[in-house]
Amino acid sequence: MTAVPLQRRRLLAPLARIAGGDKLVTAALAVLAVLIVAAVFAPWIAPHDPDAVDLSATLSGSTPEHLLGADQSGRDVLSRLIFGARTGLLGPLVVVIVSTLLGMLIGVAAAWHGGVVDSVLSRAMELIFSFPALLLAIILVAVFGVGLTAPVIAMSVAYAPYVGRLARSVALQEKARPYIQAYKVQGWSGWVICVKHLLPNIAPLILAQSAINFGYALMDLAALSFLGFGVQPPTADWGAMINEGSPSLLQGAMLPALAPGVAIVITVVAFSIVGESIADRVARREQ
Amino acid sequence: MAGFLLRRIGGIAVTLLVTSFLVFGSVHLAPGDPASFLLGGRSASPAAVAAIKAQYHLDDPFLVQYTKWIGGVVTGDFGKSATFRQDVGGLIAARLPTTLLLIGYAGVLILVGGLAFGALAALRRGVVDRAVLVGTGIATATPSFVAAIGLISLFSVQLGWFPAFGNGGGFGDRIYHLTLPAAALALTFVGLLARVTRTSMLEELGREHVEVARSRGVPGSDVVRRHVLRNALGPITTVTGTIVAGLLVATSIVETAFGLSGVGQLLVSSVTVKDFPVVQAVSLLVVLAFVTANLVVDLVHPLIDPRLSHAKGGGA
Amino acid sequence: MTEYALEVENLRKTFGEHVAVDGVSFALRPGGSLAVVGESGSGKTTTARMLVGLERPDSGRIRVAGRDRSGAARGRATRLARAREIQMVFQDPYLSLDPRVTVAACVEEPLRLHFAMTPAERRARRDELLARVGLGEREADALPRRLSGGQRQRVAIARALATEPKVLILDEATAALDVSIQAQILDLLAEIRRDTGVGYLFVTHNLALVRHVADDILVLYQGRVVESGPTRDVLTAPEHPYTRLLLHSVPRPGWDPARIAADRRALATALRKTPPAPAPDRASERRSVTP
Amino acid sequence: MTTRLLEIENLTVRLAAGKAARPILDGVSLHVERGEAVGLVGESGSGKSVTCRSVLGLLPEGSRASGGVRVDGEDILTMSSTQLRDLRRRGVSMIFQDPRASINPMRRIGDFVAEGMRAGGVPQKDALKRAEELLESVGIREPRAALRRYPHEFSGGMLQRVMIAGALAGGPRLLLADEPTTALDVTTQAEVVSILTGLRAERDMGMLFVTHDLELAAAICDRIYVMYAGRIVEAQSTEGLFSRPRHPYTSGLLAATPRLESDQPPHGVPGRPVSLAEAPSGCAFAARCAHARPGCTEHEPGPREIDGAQVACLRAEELIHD
Amino acid sequence: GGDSAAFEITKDTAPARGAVDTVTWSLYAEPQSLDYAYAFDYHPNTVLANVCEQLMRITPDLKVEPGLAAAAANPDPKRWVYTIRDGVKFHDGSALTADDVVASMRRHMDPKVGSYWVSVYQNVDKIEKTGPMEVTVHLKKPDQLFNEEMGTSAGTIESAASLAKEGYGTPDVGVDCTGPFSFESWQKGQSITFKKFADYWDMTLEPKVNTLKMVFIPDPAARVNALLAGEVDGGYLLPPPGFAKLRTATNGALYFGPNTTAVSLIPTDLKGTLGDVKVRRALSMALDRDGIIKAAAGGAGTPAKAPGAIGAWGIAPDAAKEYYAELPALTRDVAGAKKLVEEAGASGKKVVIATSTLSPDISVIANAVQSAGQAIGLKVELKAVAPEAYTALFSDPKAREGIDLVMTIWYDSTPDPLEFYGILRTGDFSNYGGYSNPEYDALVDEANAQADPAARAATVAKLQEIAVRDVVWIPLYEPPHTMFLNKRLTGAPTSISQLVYPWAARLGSAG
Ligand SMILES: Nc1ncnc2c1ncn2[C@@H]1O[C@H](COP(=O)(O)OP(=O)(O)OP(=O)(O)O)[C@@H](O)[C@H]1O
Ligand SMILES: Nc1ncnc2c1ncn2[C@@H]1O[C@H](COP(=O)(O)OP(=O)(O)OP(=O)(O)O)[C@@H](O)[C@H]1O
Ligand SMILES: [Mg+2]
Ligand SMILES: [Mg+2]
Repeated sequence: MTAVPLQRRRLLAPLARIAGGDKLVTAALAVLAVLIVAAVFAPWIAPHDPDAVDLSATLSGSTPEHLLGADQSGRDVLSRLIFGARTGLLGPLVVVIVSTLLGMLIGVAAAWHGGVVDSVLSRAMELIFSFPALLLAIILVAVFGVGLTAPVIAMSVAYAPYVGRLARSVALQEKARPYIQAYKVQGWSGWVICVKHLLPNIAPLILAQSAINFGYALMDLAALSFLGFGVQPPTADWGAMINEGSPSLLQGAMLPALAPGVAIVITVVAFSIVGESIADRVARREQ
Repeated sequence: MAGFLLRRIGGIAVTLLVTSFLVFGSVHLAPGDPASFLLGGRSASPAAVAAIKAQYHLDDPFLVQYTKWIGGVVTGDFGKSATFRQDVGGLIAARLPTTLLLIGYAGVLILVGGLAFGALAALRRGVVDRAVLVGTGIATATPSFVAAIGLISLFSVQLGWFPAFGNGGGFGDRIYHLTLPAAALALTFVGLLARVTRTSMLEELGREHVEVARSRGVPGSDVVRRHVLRNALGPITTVTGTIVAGLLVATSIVETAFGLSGVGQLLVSSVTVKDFPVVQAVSLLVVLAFVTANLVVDLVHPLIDPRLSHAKGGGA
Repeated sequence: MTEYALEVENLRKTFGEHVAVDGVSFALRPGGSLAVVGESGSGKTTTARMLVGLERPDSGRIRVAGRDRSGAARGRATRLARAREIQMVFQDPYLSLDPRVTVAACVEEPLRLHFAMTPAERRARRDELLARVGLGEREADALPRRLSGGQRQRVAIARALATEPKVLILDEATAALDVSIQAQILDLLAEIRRDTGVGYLFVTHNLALVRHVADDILVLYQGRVVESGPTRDVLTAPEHPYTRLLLHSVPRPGWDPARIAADRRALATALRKTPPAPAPDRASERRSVTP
Repeated sequence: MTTRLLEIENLTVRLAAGKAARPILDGVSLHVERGEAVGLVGESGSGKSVTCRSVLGLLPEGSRASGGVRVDGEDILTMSSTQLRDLRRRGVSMIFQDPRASINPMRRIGDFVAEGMRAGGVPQKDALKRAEELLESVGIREPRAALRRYPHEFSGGMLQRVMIAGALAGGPRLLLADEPTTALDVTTQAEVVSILTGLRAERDMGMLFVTHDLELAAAICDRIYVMYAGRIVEAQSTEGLFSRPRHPYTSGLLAATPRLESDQPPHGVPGRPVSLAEAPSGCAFAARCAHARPGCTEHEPGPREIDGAQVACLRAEELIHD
Repeated sequence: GGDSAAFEITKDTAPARGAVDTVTWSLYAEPQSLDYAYAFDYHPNTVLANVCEQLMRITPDLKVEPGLAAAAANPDPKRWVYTIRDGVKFHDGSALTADDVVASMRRHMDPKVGSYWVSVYQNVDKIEKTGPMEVTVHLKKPDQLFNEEMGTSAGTIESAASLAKEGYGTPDVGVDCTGPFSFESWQKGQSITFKKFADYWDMTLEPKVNTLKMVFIPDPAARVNALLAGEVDGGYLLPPPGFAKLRTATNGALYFGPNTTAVSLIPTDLKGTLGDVKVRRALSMALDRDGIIKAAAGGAGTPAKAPGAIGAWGIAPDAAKEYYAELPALTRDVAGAKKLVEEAGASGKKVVIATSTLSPDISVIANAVQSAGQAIGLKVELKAVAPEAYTALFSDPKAREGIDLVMTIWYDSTPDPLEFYGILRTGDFSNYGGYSNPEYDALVDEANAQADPAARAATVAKLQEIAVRDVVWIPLYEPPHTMFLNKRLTGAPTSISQLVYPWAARLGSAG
């Protein structure tokens, strides 16, 4: 039957167009699309209730009923994986949005004003920078207790200087470009120049960094859940699933821990491919 | 140079002071009565609470408590762990060798693997490059705890080649015990360093002075060694600083996953039981290590790139 | 007293220890053309940037069309007023246009900022300006990356002309272009000056070019004016050794680089003993400052 | 019959298949005799650098070349890598446009100058001694101290001298100078040129001088080749070129160049320079040429000899540009 | 079901044949202290059992015998008189006296110490030295259990001199007791090493092991692998997921031993949805105990009918079986349970159960309870509790707020079922749900005053009946105690008494 491949090609076509024809990037975009669909439509897609316990299926391997097997409590791993995409994507999304906005604001402000503003903001960034993100998250967890909130806040703050440094350096470069100076000479206010010209021009690079940061945030948050500090059971979350599933490895049941592990790796790879391709395109455009 | 160093060390001191204040302050903000944390959540008699409060100076105003604590820290006294009923300094000191050995081991793996793969990819474009790119892409995306699970299930559980627990006895045994943890710890960073090395070397390979060297009949291997590798070291050193930071925190995950008793695992278990004196001390230690690593990077940079030594030396 | 389009007195600018511009004074008649020449690092760009307000002078006065513009442009009104008096075209055509803004929008932006026009009027004026620099509708819709260097520089000129300035500063505006294109742009600039009466401040290091584009010339050396006067006079009978050196350095038939090299060394030694004094001077009067 | 120092014959370079496949050079022929200074002039993208680099066997990555590039009769295009390396060390040297980019900023000046010699097996000590002499000969004061300094401590002009010193280290017979003064000030340019021409004469080297400045080429060179869109369009003696340019492009260039001693204001050539890849069929210059005829866009003009000048213009005989 | 559930209780291992130099034993965590006042959890007790001794001794077959007290007398119901054994030496060579006993016991009542065993002393009025080698404990009311508790860490005797030392019980200072092994060194985070104590008083328990090294291996998989690889010689309390592998080991054997443990659900809020006994019974009826045993306990366990483990009836093991048999059978009946819930009008009502990553069985059980609850019309929510907070659930009433149900693995330290049933009396610290029944309370007091074990057991049987009837706790299953022992060794007891009995003293070579 030719209908199937045709269908598939039609589905992938818009992605391929966005990807600029690059197969790898198309694949990465497809992965992300699948993830987003899975996260949004989880209740409709998942074959089982992620929390449904079936003690007779405990640690069953892959069966037609449970494609990716069942965990220690007999819950369907695939369904949990699908639902896990929700916290898996939501946490990093918040982290990336907040840290990007914060970082851009700080970085561009520092670059644009220079002088005292720059040195104060740069010092502040350096200070936060000396707190590794996970450490900050762990401290906040120690103080405010486990859950997604404290880590997300901590990482939004801790990731901001990474964006901020980049934003500052590209904004400095961009600011020195004659076209920005031409706008100054035309009489535009600094505010308008920043918002209308400088930001849009540095945004793709920062977006690229943010896409890559998304992957890191996902890894960090999953690590926190793994340590038992992040998303709490019974909520299906990849990191928590690995934590819950790792004792089963002893019983030879790999899927409950390995499946979410692979999901994390694939997601992070997809995000970094997309991020790098954005950066590549910016670089090519610069030439 | 000496001036620069002094200024940087002063900067580090300020950073540490501020971070210690922030850590101490945020811990102070924690909801609940510190005394009840110290009692491990047991509802105790008022007399017991009073005794604990006196012992840990919990009745003093915040600033007094902070001053007492930081004063102690300066003299090497990090206070007493609530759960272990021991000096925090001793607790950390006992676990530091494992952590340092782990980091050192992983560091060697990262440097050797990262540089080798990165250089290989940069110099052998085509299939090798693609393979390295894919491999490092996956490596960078593999969180250490996932790597730990994978390595344990393959090498300890299935194959039984490596022990899955413990720190080991003598040096050789320790190395043997730490191999899997170090590999799990290193994986992400090997990928990262390899990618940076590759990019950095490719950038240098495209530079005009490299072509000039070729145009003068310098053999390829010399060109790579003298003009490409050496010049590519700048970004590599910078990312090494970031890697050190990552390593410091990732050890807590890896140590937990492998049941190693190191500083990272101490941090995690102390957070779990809200043993704040330990959390404070370890945090401070991590920050100290991190800023020191960055200082070292900044000191190494001018050695690699003479343009920087000029600028810095002149400023002092 | 003649009303100068641009009048500069005793301008001085330092960057840290380094004195970039030191006691520079000159004046530009309305519709006149003044060239600022000098070797790399002599302070040409710094001077130009101070004139358009991109850099603040440490001291000295700048008067544009009789109004003082020495201070920083505080407030929207002064900023706009200054922009309507003086504009600038930058050296690198590849970096002086926002890569995300089409040619048409690029020219319309200053119109929108400075003049209350209906959209139709604005479009008309834009097309007029683009036609003025020899660009058609096809180029109007394009993004800068689709244009050649020469075309971009035309866009930059049209954009600068949009505010109808009295003075246009051209900082090596043709240096990045091929000679055949450079000549086109020079033609265009001459035509515009004839038609609109805008005054030019040419910043360049190419003396051969100065001869054809400027009425007056100002020679900068290490941030100071060493000689100034009508172009023809200065080029035919340079008084300052540095001007002479500059002149001799221009390649032409019978050129003797060895002698120039010797002169240059001699000048450097001489000037090390007595650095050039600042010249409080009007460009209209002929005057050289001896070492 | 003696062989020529450099003989480029019908050199065609194209980037190989793939998305970026395109021609870069088309049938370029030129030669340099021993002790002769030859200019190669053209606007950006015309292929001057590619021509120049091909002499060292440095072709763009992924390109294929046909034709011949012979130095002392030996074809570079067919040389083994050892032979090529030897040629680069001793036979031919090149000076690049941007000295700051061409010298490794992280290594000492001495390393740079001595590097070619070291590669050729000269002991470190001797190489450094020789480097010192070379630096002295290009007019660097305190050459011994300079050996231990880093590139960022030098000005552009000084660095270009270092570059020249490095190029002279192997005692080359042929010097390729690819716009060696474009990045420099006029006064510095004069100084560097004086050193270059002086040394050339002193050592009796052949020199291919690449520039886009006709006046500069005229001041240095005996003969000049003019390039447009990957092809040589005219070759003549310097005086001939200035007094009787044969190709409309050459005369256009001359007219566009502002000159100190002429009252004629520069006149632009309409349109813009194209690279070979963009060039339409026929004469690449036809679209900008005031004298173009319908035939010009159909037939590609081959080089012809007219009064000792090589010209690639269908109408060369009819048109006399003065 | 199936073969994985089949397991056999081994009462004890064969006696040791000869000496071995070094034995390495695994612990699942590092003790935070060796201070007996804080030895409340499995791992510190496993260590201390070999090092410090108690007034009484609880044997592997769960009998209470004289320990450091050569005799314990109960001259009147409100007095316990202990005659201290002669010729007992501390590890430092000094002799055991009544002063040491008084100092050791009084510590539990000192609020500054904050002993975890304070509740054992709740009925104690005062402790006195009544002779050079005699100590008398005056009670506020009759307390038979007290004497049995003297076989646990509550009755540990430490030299008074070492108690006064700064840093007592820490890795640097260690302890100075009378047990068969003496503290040698503590490698923080890794291991604690003990040496055979040459002057040990009890000739029958002379150690055959020279050096005893306890290593800490928190990760379950690591622990199992270390045992399989022979890197450690043995360990107690093995992780259920590892049973399958350990059973098939060639280098050693997995033993299931007698236990006093029952796994139960504690309704912690008898004013909420679970206040109605019908709802509690319904939930109990709806549970799939076999499934839970398979998923949470690796198949090793028997469904429990009562919250107090049958294994905890050491004072009357045979009678216990009869009492137990009389208890109503627990058959799974989801439909019936649903009806009960409807009768109680509790359909759709919320029940919150605590879950935690502390150990996998907690979450498996919580998940199973949720699914059972949903099936009978209750709205069961899981509340994730941080690992540290999970322990707090049992000590801090505030931590239990908003939680209806907590899973517990409850073991008795003594072989007396009263230890467990006593906590369900009104106002007891561990009566988490606040169960109150005057009849029950009276029976508890009655039992505690009965010196005759058989009579006491009969009274406790009544308590058991009431507790089961009222479903004060919901019993799940009774797991066996577990031990893995390398085949080169033998002698270690398999029963849970290893927590108080010097088990390592019996360890020796198998061949
Ligand atoms: N922002 C700045 N910070 C520090 N120094 C500066 C700055 N801008 C210019 N300078 C210095 O001021 C001097 C004059 O620079 P300027 O750019 O005005 O020279 P120029 O005559 O335009 O040279 P060129 O022909 O190379 O453009 C130079 O020495 C330069 O290094
Ligand atoms: N390495 C390369 N890869 C691909 N194309 C190249 C490469 N080098 C040069 N080209 C192309 O060859 C053509 C000629 O380039 P070349 O550098 O020789 O020009 P040029 O005459 O030296 O110009 P300029 O005056 O700007 O230096 C250009 O169109 C350029 O894009
Ligand atoms: Mg300039
Ligand atoms: Mg070139």
